[in-house]
Amino acid sequence: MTVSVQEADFDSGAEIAALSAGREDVGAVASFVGLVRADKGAGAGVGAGETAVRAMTLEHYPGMTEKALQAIVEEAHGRWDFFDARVIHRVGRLLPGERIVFVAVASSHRGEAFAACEFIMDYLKTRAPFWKKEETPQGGHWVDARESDDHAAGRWKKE
Amino acid sequence: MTVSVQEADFDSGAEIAALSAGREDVGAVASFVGLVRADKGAGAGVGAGETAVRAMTLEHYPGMTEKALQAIVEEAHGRWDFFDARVIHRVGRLLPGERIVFVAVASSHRGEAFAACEFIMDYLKTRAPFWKKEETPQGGHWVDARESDDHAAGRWKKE
Amino acid sequence: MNVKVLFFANLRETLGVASDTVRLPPGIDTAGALRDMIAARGEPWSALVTTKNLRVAVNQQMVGPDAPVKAGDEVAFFPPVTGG
Amino acid sequence: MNVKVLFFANLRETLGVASDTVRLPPGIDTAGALRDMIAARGEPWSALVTTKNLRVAVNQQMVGPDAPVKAGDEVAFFPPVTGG
Repeated sequence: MTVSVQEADFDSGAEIAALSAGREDVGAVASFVGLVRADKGAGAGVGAGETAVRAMTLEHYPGMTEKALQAIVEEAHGRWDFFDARVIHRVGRLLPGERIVFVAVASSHRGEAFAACEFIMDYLKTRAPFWKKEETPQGGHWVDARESDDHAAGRWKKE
Repeated sequence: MTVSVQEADFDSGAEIAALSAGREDVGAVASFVGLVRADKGAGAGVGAGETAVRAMTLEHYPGMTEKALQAIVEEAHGRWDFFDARVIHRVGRLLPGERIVFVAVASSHRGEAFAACEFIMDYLKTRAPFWKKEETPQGGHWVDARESDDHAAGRWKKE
Repeated sequence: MNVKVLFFANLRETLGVASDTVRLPPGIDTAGALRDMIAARGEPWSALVTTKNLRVAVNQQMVGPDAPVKAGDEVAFFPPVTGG
Repeated sequence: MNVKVLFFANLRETLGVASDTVRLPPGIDTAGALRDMIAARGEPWSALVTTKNLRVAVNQQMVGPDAPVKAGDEVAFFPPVTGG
């Protein structure tokens, strides 16, 4: 259950392999890589896809970020039976096509691995203190939180 | 939309990276790696987890396998908006801890990537002509299809 | 008037053959009828009707027992799949 | 009797400071009361009440405006998060 907040890029294949290295009980590793999209721009009054993103800077709340990510992983672990999970989130300035975030979950069966991986991503989007500032030809602007992210996290709420 | 059936191992990180290489519109790559579990043995009269699997041999139906995998990917593509998908399934003799299957889906947003990736895995389990024979201390036996796999595939049925 | 018949996994082992060429007599025009005809040869071929949840593919497409079968087709019988 | 107050993202830019040390007067004992007290300084601090969906964390835990705040706490105000 390791979380990292770092400027450096990561190696998805090495991270996935590490979750089952030396083990014979892992049957499933579900993982996710999030990347910077050039067409993501949606500043005030500009429709999605209309603004080309030239770069993005990720700010975070050092100290709280790591705690929040660890809490999200622990919450997932309380809901699903899995062996191990890995979360990496980059900060600093990133260009379109660059990796931002990595989440992977290793378990016996695929159902738990997929569910926990998607849960961690959904909660990370709404609970981990990261903020994105996009650079576009029109200038820099902070990315607004997406209602669909709140919706995605909300669907995991227990009745 | 490439599918491969091969004896050789694969490089998960390289496959994931290839799905977004040179692109600036991919925001999400969801992927899955399935591995041989040593505790998977469940021969006739033997409870799950009681039999240690020493190796596994994957048989398939050459020709039909590739068509079935391609059809599953196309069906996923008809349901969700994604850019590209990659499926690799190994055949032949594999040891515990070795990779068996890889599925990855690249899209703009994570919801589509996760759903299509899990759909492809669920359908692959019930529709692609692969059969596993396990070697245990008690001898070799063919793995029975799991009811939970039928159930997992069934939940994608449209009303 | 022949069809190529394939067997996989434990069915292949039980029958002792991976493939066979079968002459289609008049009236045998579905996958189910072909299966019953081969099973009627007796042991070990009766495994075709005693195997639980036997699957059939005609020309590499999974089909039901009512699917039509004609000369030149490739018909495969196998147990439920267990890949992934 | 002090709390450390942090600001992030566009709120930090609007205020022109990333952190501040604030003396807690008697009666100011919740995150919401602290926010209102700082906002009452006038421009640009009023952004603390005009920013849509402002979030607050006390000692690095996201909380609601009724959460207690006491001397020695670290209180952070920020807009909705947009990571991942």
